[in-house]
Amino acid sequence: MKARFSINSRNLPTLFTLGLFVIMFAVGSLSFPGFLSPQNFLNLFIDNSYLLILGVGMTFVIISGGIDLSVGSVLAFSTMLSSSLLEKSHWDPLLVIPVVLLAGVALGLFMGYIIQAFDLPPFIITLAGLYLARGLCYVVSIDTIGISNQFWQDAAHAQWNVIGQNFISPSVVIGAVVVIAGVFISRSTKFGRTVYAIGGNEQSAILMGLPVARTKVMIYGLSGFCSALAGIVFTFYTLSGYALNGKGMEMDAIATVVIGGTLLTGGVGGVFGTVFGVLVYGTIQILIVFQGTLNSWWTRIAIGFLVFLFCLLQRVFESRKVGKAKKPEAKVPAKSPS
Amino acid sequence: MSDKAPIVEMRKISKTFPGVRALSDVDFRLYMGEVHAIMGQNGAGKSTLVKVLTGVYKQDSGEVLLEGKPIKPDSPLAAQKLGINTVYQEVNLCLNLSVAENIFIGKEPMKLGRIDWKTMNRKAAEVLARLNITVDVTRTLSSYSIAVQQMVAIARVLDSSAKVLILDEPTSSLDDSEVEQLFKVIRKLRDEGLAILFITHFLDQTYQISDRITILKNGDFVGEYKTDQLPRIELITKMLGKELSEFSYSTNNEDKAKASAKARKDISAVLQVKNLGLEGSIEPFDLDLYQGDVLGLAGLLGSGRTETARLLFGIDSADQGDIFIKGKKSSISSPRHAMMAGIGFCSEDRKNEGIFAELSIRENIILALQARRGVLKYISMKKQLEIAEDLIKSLGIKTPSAASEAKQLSGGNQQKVMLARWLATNPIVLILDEPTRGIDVGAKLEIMEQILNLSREGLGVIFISSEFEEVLRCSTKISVLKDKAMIAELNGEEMTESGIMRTIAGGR
Amino acid sequence: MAWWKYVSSRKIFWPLVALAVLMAFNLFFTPKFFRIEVKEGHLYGNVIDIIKNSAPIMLLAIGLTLVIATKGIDISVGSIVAISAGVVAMLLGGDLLGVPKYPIWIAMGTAILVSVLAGMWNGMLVSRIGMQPIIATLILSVAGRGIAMVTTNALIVWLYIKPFRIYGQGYLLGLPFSLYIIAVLLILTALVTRRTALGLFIEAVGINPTAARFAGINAKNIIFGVYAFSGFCAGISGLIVCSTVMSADGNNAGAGYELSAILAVVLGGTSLNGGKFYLLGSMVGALIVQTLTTTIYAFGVPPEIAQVVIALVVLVISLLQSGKFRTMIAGFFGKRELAI
Amino acid sequence: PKQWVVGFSQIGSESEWRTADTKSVQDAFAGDPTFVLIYSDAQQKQENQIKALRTFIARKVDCIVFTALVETGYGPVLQEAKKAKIPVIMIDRDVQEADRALRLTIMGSDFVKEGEKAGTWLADYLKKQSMDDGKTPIDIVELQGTTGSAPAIDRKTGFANIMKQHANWQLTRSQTGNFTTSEGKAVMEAFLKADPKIQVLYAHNDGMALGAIQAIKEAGLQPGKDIIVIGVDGVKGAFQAIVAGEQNVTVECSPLLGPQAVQAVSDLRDGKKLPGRIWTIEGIFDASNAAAALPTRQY
Ligand SMILES: Nc1ncnc2c1ncn2[C@@H]1O[C@H](COP(=O)(O)OP(=O)(O)OP(=O)(O)O)[C@@H](O)[C@H]1O
Ligand SMILES: Nc1ncnc2c1ncn2[C@@H]1O[C@H](COP(=O)(O)OP(=O)(O)OP(=O)(O)O)[C@@H](O)[C@H]1O
Ligand SMILES: [Mg+2]
Ligand SMILES: [Mg+2]
Repeated sequence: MKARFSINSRNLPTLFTLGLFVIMFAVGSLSFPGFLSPQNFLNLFIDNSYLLILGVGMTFVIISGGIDLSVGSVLAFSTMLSSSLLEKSHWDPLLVIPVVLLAGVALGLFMGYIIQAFDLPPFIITLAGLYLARGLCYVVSIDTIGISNQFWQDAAHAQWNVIGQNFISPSVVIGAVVVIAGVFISRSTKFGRTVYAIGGNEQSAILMGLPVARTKVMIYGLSGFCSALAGIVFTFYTLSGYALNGKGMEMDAIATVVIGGTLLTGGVGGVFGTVFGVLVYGTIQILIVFQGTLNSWWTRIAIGFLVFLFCLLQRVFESRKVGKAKKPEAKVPAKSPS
Repeated sequence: MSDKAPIVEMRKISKTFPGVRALSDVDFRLYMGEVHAIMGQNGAGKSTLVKVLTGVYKQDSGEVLLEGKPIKPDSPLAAQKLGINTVYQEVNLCLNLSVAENIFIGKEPMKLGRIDWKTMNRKAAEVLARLNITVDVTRTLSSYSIAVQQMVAIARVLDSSAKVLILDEPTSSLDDSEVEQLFKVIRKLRDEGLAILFITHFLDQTYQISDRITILKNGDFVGEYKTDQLPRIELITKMLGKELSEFSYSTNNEDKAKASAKARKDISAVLQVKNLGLEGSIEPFDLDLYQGDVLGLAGLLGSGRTETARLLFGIDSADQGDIFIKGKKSSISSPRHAMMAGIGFCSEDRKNEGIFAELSIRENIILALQARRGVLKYISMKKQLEIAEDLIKSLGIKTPSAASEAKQLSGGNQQKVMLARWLATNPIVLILDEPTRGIDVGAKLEIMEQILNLSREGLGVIFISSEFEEVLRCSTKISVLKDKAMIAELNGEEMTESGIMRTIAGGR
Repeated sequence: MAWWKYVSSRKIFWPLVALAVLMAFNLFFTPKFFRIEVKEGHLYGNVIDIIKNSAPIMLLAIGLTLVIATKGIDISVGSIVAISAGVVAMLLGGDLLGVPKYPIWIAMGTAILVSVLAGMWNGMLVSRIGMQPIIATLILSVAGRGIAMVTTNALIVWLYIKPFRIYGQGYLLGLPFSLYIIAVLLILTALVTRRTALGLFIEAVGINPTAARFAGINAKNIIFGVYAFSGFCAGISGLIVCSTVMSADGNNAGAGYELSAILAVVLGGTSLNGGKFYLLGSMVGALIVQTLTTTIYAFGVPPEIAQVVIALVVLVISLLQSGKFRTMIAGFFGKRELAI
Repeated sequence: PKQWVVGFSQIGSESEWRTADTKSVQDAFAGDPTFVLIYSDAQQKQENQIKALRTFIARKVDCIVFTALVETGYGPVLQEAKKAKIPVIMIDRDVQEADRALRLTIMGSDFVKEGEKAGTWLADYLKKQSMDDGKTPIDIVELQGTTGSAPAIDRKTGFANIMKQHANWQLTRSQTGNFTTSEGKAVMEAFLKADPKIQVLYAHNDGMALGAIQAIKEAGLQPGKDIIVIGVDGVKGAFQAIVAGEQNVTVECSPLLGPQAVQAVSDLRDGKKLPGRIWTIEGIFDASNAAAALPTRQY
């Protein structure tokens, strides 16, 4: 009983995020006709599956105390690479997918290796990665490349009905699989727990004899994998490769992770939180579209304001929680003299 | 035993840090089935020797043999794989993980390719139970005190099937009962054939547990001795390089201090506390501290001594009660307020709450004084150096220069830096939470001497230590805590070890 | 080799080496890169351009250095630049005859004031509400651009006020005027942080916030202060940006500057993990970033591969700064002195 | 007539031109009470735009007006619109060939043509000034828009088409100025130092041209005389520069598509058939006509 409660209390930030998401969705439903529909809810997943996948990779990076600014560019690069391989080189889709994923992993491992081996700040190395991947996009082509490949077309147009006439796309399924895998890796594998340990205290993790060097490199490899996969999902979404895709998307990914309750200082948070972070981010965007009269510039102010409001509420709830949780914490270490 | 080949042999190990020769040509041998203590002053090179053995540092010269074969571990992980398990001096765990994970991470029980959390939690509770600790192992480690954390660090290495066990000052924040429990386990492991390297500054403990002693002094190898053939006084002389009697400390002095403090009782109270408390942290208590008083807080692990200190220093804000400083009611709602009112506080958790690892020793020392004077009244570099060097000298901080980074100091010397920081501010009331943690015999006496000196000059001191003996020696009166409440105040004749124990056992 | 040990252990040494390497490349491969002429009474050449064009980044880097030293980050500076530029342009007005609507000093003062307020907003979110710096400043980096556009009615405001040119385009004693602004601000900042205890407090807060609080430092106020100061620097930067092109573009003014400025600070030796900070290093970092850009323009790197070139140069410079990398290289050539 | 809800998805507000376009559409629809306009700004992100379109469909709007950020990638969502029986009208930028069956019509300008217009104007001008003998090389530098963006690619292509007809025109340098004034200026500064005999500057938008003009002045040269300055868009600043003799020409790319869009949607509601392509009327402005047009410029 006790154990269950304490696990819950560790998940509280995530639950707050979920609660706030529900409130936001409810406000939208009450304010706008057509907002409260199953399809509108499912659209959140259809439209954000790539962000969800990026977010899962980014969650690991941030929990380890690092950051990966290259995700948007790597996503763009994999859209370029896959469209170019499909349309210009006419490769088989079943070959293209692994090659693109491998390219993403390789880029990630490369950055991870430099960060780890030379003790350099992830911010700078992944910023270089951001430029590098973006530059590679232009090297592939500065034009957009439309994808006419049948497999991709099918993936893009497929709609699977789930509740009545409401549908999801294959990307949603891919996103779901990634989330489940992410949750599993973070909670139930040695790799996942080492990521948390590194984020908690890297020096301690080394002294505890954990494979810190290897794990750190792998974290960026994993993020590279997620970025590449998100790129493929993105091409299912847009059926094209475009060098300017995903500009600034790294900030979206970071924001969703952090809104989901993961601390940028590392060690605290989780994949589930990121799912809700993505939902909140998506809902903010839908709300603004439904509102529909904001000028471009007011749109930005509104997004800023909603993020602010959300984070503020989150902080208020969190400080309440800390205040209340203090009691049991202080009592536990007490023990009788022997 | 000694006719067998040693399991670990370190030959002519040397290690230099910029400006410091931490080890020069040190030999060390460890046999199976023995507890081997390394003794030496702060900065003698004990931790460095351990870190060379476990691959944290690479020696400049010399070689390490394990079971006769040369080894070159390049990381703690590599050492662990060779069967060398270590508890390092500073608690090196991950506060964000659960207690159970801290014990098992890296060697989690697996089931069907996934971590078996249930088994892990159960086993963790079992291991801790062997050390007589009952805590909720699913909670994050950060919710427990330093003492519990130290027990967890020990539990982590007990669990495995190692050949060599290294414990670098594992007992520095444990109370007697915990230490006894730990020793029971250590003896059992020794009898099972493990080789155990044990570092402590407590002479009693050394004699209780160790079979053999290696003494280091200033990075030099002094000698290796059988414990039962080395009288205490000789050990101290060899460690310090001088007779203990050279120290000015004497009981006589102490009595005088106590007497004079009593005589001055009618003078002014520097700190008075009325009904101060915080729900869930510490129950309301009263407290009077007069000029020259040293108030010892005695209690068992987790009895609420640290909480009392935190409340007085404004780290936690009380939800009831008042604090009077020199008779004036003061609202202390933050450490800054407390400091401005003339209170100083040395935290027990020097790594997380005390030391600025990347700042120089000079900066570490003058920081609180500077904060007290305000941003604009910058202390000139000359003055800073003067203050810092004065304190470095008077506290005997071992460092090549005041400009070295604090993280380069040995653990005990870091502790002295924290004390120096508060001494520099010239406080009215000084709260010391385990100030002697990790400090060598010589320095310990010096520090207690300092405390008594200060109290003679009119400073009020609140002294927290897990060692009753220390508390008794320093204090003019003692408050006993139990289960987050102050249960009694002991004065004069009542101030004996058995008096404290009786109070704890009997009270409430 | 004692001098070598001394010199190479200075924090500023390796950034300077990186800058020198970039310059040396231009010396050999970019024709006329170092030619400096006198035109219209001032110096004229690529090197002067580098100084002039790095001015906005340098200013941002001064503020960011302090923010980063407290273990924070401010990604809203680019947007604050746009706000400041927008405010000053609107107050000066786009009169073709060059008559300002309000006196120039009022316009500039207001712009800086607004920027400081923006910085204080960030500071409040981080220090009082306890939001994570990157998210707290993300809010203003998104909303700030909107605010900039609201101020300019989303139009580009062109200015024709001659005296206002001086800040971004003017020269004094042959050198760009902005250089003097930076010098003054830099010296003031250095004085205030190093001749008072402020610098020490900032570093202490960045290294160990809990210990800083326990030592009686008012960490909250310090954190609040550095963000406000960062806003101040961004405000001045905005004035220079506006004056350089004599226009205010709410959309594009200062866009992406935050990354360049952070890059400059880190290349200059200040760690993103907070702690010790190096103002001069940040200035060298800003020069590195700008030299790289100017080199790409002057050398004629095609835009399609410019990004790859930037990436590789940043990687190489970072490696140069890594002690581990130097040790490795030194081991490679068997020279021990290289390693510190 | 019955009230119609129109969803308008704009690609962003990256430039003054784009803002004028947005404002024009918003104002035009606001002027007609039988329409309710729902506006969405995609902030230069295709994914945001697709989300917006999907949200419009969820909201069951009567008609969608939208500008495509890139040509490719809108197939699936347009298919959904079609399934929901919502007509789609494009403005300014079209979708790719394959998806054109999914939209009713496109109105707007042609970036390639703009590049060609700029080239043709240059040829005429050089002839008039008898600066081009067909043999002596003419040194041209180019300030490109954001690498990879449609206007940058097409305006470059259009201008290159004309250059091919003039063997002595040579593009000595070409670099991106990201459509911004400050980068335009910085790039031009570097160009001027590397190559002092630049004769012509072709900038993919007026903003960069205006920045470059300042760089030219700082180099002690006279923009408009020593170096011919060509811009695209026709923003007010460019008109002022032409009047001041510092810029030579701007090729208009009109953003004022609102009234035409309202007309098209009304026609649609009335059941009229729309033409497959609606061209906007755009001019080219140089010293001969800029002064007259300046007072009427709205943006
Ligand atoms: N990383 C380092 N950099 C520089 N000097 C160091 C470093 N680590 C230790 N030293 C120095 O080496 C000497 C030996 O330190 P060590 O930690 O081994 O002492 P110790 O015997 O464990 O002392 P204590 O009892 O205080 O823990 C000290 O003078 C210390 O300042
Ligand atoms: N508000 C708080 N925030 C963080 N940690 C706290 C807080 N209150 C108490 N603690 C920690 O919880 C621990 C429990 O205090 P405890 O009752 O063990 O003090 P103690 O009697 O001094 O015991 P010991 O010093 O032997 O650990 C303290 O060490 C303190 O560090
Ligand atoms: Mg030690
Ligand atoms: Mg304690």
